[in-house]
Amino acid sequence: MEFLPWLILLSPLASAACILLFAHRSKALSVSLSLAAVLTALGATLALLASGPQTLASSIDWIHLGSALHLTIGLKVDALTRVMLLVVTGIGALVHIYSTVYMAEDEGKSRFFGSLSLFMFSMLGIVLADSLTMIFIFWELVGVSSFLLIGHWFTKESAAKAANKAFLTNRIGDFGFMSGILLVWAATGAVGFDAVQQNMAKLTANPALLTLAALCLFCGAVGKSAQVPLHVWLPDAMEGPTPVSALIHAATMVAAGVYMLARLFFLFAPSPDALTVIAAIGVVTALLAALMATQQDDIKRILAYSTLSQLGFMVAAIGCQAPGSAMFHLFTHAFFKALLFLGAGAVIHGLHHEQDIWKMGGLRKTMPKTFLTFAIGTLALTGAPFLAGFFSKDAILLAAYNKGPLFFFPLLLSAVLTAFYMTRLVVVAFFGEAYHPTGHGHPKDHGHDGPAAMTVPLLILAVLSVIAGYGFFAEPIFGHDLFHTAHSLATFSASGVLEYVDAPHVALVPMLAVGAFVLGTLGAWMLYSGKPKDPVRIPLFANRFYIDEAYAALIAGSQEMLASVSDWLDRYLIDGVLVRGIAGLTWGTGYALRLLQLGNIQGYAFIFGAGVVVLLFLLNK
Amino acid sequence: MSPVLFWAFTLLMLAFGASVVLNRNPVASALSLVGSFLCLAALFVGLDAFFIAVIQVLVYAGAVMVLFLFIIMLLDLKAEQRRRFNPVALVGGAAVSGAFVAFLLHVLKSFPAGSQAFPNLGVERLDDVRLVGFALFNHFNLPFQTVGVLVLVASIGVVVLSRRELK
Amino acid sequence: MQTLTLNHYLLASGLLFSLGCAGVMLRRNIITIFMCLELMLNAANLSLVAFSRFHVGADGLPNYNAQVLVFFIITVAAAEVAVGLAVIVALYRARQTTHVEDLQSLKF
Amino acid sequence: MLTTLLLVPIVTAIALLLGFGNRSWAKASALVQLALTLFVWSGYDQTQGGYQFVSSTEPLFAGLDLRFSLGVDGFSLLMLLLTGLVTVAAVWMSPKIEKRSNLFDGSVLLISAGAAGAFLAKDVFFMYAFHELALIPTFLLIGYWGSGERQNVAWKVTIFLAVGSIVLLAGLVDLYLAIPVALRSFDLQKLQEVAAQHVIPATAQVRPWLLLTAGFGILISLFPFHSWAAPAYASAPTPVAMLHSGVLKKFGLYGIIRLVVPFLPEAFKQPVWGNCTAQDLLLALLLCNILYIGLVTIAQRKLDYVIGYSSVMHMGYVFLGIASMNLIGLSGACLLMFSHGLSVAALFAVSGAIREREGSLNFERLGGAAKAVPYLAICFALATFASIGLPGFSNFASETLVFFGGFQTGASSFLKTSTILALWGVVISAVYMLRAYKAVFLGERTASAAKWSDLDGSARFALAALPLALLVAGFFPQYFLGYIKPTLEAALR
Repeated sequence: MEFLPWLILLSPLASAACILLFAHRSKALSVSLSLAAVLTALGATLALLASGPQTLASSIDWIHLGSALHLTIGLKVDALTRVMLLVVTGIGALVHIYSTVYMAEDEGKSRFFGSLSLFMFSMLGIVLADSLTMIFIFWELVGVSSFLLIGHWFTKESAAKAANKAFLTNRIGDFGFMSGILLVWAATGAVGFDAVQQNMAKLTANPALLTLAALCLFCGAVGKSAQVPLHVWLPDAMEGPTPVSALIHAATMVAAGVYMLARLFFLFAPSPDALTVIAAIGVVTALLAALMATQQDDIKRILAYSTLSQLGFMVAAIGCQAPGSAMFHLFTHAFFKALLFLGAGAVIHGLHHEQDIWKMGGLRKTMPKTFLTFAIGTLALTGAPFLAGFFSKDAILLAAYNKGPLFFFPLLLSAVLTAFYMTRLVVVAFFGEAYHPTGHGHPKDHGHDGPAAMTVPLLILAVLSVIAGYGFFAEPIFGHDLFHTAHSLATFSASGVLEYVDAPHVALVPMLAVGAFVLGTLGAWMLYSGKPKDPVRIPLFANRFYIDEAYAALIAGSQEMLASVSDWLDRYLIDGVLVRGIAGLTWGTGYALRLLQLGNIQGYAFIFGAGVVVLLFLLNK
Repeated sequence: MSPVLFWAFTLLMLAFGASVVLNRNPVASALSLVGSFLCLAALFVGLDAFFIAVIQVLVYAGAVMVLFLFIIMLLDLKAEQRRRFNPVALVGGAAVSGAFVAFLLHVLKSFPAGSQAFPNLGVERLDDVRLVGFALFNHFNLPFQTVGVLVLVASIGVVVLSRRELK
Repeated sequence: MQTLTLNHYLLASGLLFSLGCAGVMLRRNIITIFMCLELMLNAANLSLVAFSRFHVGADGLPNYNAQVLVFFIITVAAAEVAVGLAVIVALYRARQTTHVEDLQSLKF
Repeated sequence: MLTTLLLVPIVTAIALLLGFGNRSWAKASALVQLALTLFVWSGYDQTQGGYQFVSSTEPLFAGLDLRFSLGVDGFSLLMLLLTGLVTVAAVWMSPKIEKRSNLFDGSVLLISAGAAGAFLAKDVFFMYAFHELALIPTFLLIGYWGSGERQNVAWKVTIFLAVGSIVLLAGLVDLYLAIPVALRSFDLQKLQEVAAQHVIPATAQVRPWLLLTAGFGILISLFPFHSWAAPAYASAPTPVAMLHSGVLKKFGLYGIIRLVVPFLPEAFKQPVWGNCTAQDLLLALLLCNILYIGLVTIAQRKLDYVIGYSSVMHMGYVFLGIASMNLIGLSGACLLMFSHGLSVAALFAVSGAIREREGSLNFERLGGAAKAVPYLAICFALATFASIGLPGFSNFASETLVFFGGFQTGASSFLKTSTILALWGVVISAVYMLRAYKAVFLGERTASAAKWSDLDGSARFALAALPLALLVAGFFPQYFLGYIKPTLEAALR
């Protein structure tokens, strides 16, 4: 049983290596290689889940410098890992199948599948990691694979720029993450999760250091899960092919941040103000992203902002001491968001790369299967009762309610907005008449459902997003204790142990949630049904609160200015003054001494004589 | 040697020296140089250095001055016409030589041995040439040989320098 | 006229030397400069001979080392004059002048 | 064994300089050198550590324990492996030279022989002498076959390195004289034992420390003395840039770890100016190296300048590892020397290849080259990700060690803050490297890029060896650290 986690981890790596080294010439081979890898990983995960909830752990040495430093590559499988493994390999497999069709005629196909396998390897690495450094290693590897996948069509200038932006923003997050690791290691002398948990006393002794380390580690999550300050890269990441957006920017990679926060919750729990900061950022992201999403016209951007908003929910849940509900929401969200993205991909594929929702319309009739699955996904996302989203979002709202009104009401408002913008999308894209480019005449051939390899994954995901919320399904996977924690608050008792106490059940919260759903859906329905053009224009939201422009001016601008100042400084001050200065000095003295060559003999004789006189005078004094 | 003779010859020597320096016509200055060499030789005789006196007359007055005159004739130098002289060089040169003289006086004043008279010789007839030859070929044999080589090199140098390029 | 002392000769030699030195610095004709140079050399010889006569050894003889040095000075002076004049001749043939101020080619 | 390893490049170089043979001779000699290095590498008994394969002559000068002795221990073996790999890549990637190509190849081999000799020498004198040997051909190569305003760059490099060597010589002499007379020796092994007894009193350590750090600093382009490095690598022909930035620059660090760390450990704590200790001074300089030069690199608009300045910037990390003066930091520094050498050599190889095809390297004229030269693009991508510290490559492993070293218990608070600031340097390096990669390889393909021919034949394997070695060292750093540990433990005793 020990070898299963290693098999899961290493098979995608093997396929990525084979593709990079020699399979990249033949496209079919590389596709089948990466598909086989992801299916073996899925199989191994299912076998692992079937084998019952015991935790496994095994590690090999990476760097071992005497007693001082012991870094290992180790795998740890417990309830939390099982959830993520299922999500990653499940959705990974579906996306692989889906992209065999979606990327059929792309000439960089082998490179695409190579980087997809590389991504699977690094994502599984994060999920299975057992120490801070190992999770950091795969953190950056995931960053690189998202760079490769976003920049897949690198000939497009915008795709290359988006890939760079994604990698750099992640890198800023990783900077915080690494400083957090260093702080934790400096205080506790250990890097493994269990080892750090054991000597938590050393950290809790110094609360200021603990908060600083916690916030630094949270920095990593902010970077990866695109929370407010570092969220700018996710919407641009839509430049990548749609399966990539579905897999990476909806279900798995962005969830890595939330998973890391849940995994390290024992570190965050003891410092209340770290938790409030996390909750605050979560709430702000949720609200901001929801507002922005209401005004976007590109179908993938709307889903991107919706992902941002849901991630805000999960981080807020962690902040409100409910890691269980955050993970539960992550679990359900992965399914219906992947479904929505793949649905959007089917629409784009059907309409020959048309992404603007106002140029769609009446797809209900022309793409029935896609419409059905998309509708289910939307309902699940917006929290329609008895669907997956409802249960997990309700748990988070409960935790937020428990935390305080300042956190509960913004989340409730973003729940309303979620319903609003999703219904807007569905109404505009799928209902109403087909879009006439010239307003009359025969509409261009208006979309068609994709082949089986596209629609089957959609159906599977639709089923999953319906049943994911129920206990009978979640429990065997979660293991009883994790499902129980999904609805409870975690508090860090004085004795240094994490306890899960049931959140006080307030009947008001579910009702408010349903009210939010109804309000949002009806509002959007009335506002948008039958409109050819967007009736309400709010430039502030449409331009994403001008954050991008602010960043471009502030950070990029100041960096360019700083760079050119230092370049000028280097060229003229150090190079000029120091180097040319000394060279000039020597040249100057040379020039001055040259004047001694008078040219006439008398001058020389005089200098001899004067020299002798001075010498005599000095000697005789 | 009586002081009168010494002063006579010294003043004569200095007069000839001054005329070498001040004279416009190179031949005149060459001849006055010869004059000063001869007075010097006389002084040497006064100092019982007969061999050196003879050499002085023979080599300097005889060979060197002849060479000078020969060159002056060869180059057919006219007396210098008045060129504008630049005052700085004049003042500079005078200052340095004045400094030498002042320094000389200063030193001689405080030079104890200077004021003693010459001790007279232990032997009345001084076969000067044998003694100089003895010193030269015993203690200073190596320098003597090198000087020989030096003279050889000088003569070769002269031949090379004055060879006219065969156009 | 008191009896002759060493100072007298040194004075004479010093004067002759500075005379020569003034000549070298003031005159602008190479031949004359060359002659003044000889003057300076002879001044040196005078003081050497004076010292040689002044230091009378135990055997009553003057110290002939100085005289040998004078002998060398004279030889070297002779060689120097020979080569010097050859140079002046070559110089004259090249520049048709012996006037010092015309020979400025080494000026900076 | 080691003498043959040293003689092969020297003899071939001389033969080439005299006009015999052609580039294939140079290639053969590079391969033989690499093969011998690998043979010595496998023959080296890691558990026993210390100097092996020692061969030495009698003392050359009476009274001085100075012999022509060759020997190799874990650390110098690692550097030799680096030299071997980079030399092979350099010779294969050097451009076609029309006139006097023998002279070109001979000088390149001389540089490599100088570097190998410096690492092989078990004697401080010959270590220094071989390094000087490597500097002479650099002037010739940059001056004659360089690009851009190569003449004054060649002069600038030579004068800078000469001054550096002189200051270094002063430092070595000062150190040699600071050792009590009875214990004086030129032999590195004996010096190691002498250093362990801490014979030099703390206050007396400051001056040699300053001189040696300044001397080595100039050779390694530490902050104030860095202005020669980037222009030199930019206008040098490809093999010279590879060998110089990849291998020769590591001699300075090798020297510091061999001499400064064992002999002058207390100097780091001694106040140098007011209450700022030597360590603070070094930390301040290396922070300038990382942050200031990092910013300067961002402003560059030519590929070879970006890579040149980036190699100057990465020296900051190695110095950080040295400044932390503990086993973790130092082993991080040594491993970083090895990995940075390989990654910067690969970067220069690709940039040289592009310059050979395009003629100019500034970003406006390049673009979308990935379509035209996919193999070069992949190698450049691998080297770029290695140099910005992507896990999986040994740069990341060594940088992690350096950062952990900086945070080890007992580190002064300034060391901790400078480690965090240095950590920010990783972001800066990501900015400029990815910008360079995007500008050259991504985006629309320029018309001229269409007719480029991709790398072919054996050059592919020579170039691919560098990223491959980085990956091997990245996945199994423990194997390489095993070689370095005995030397460092002896140095820190």
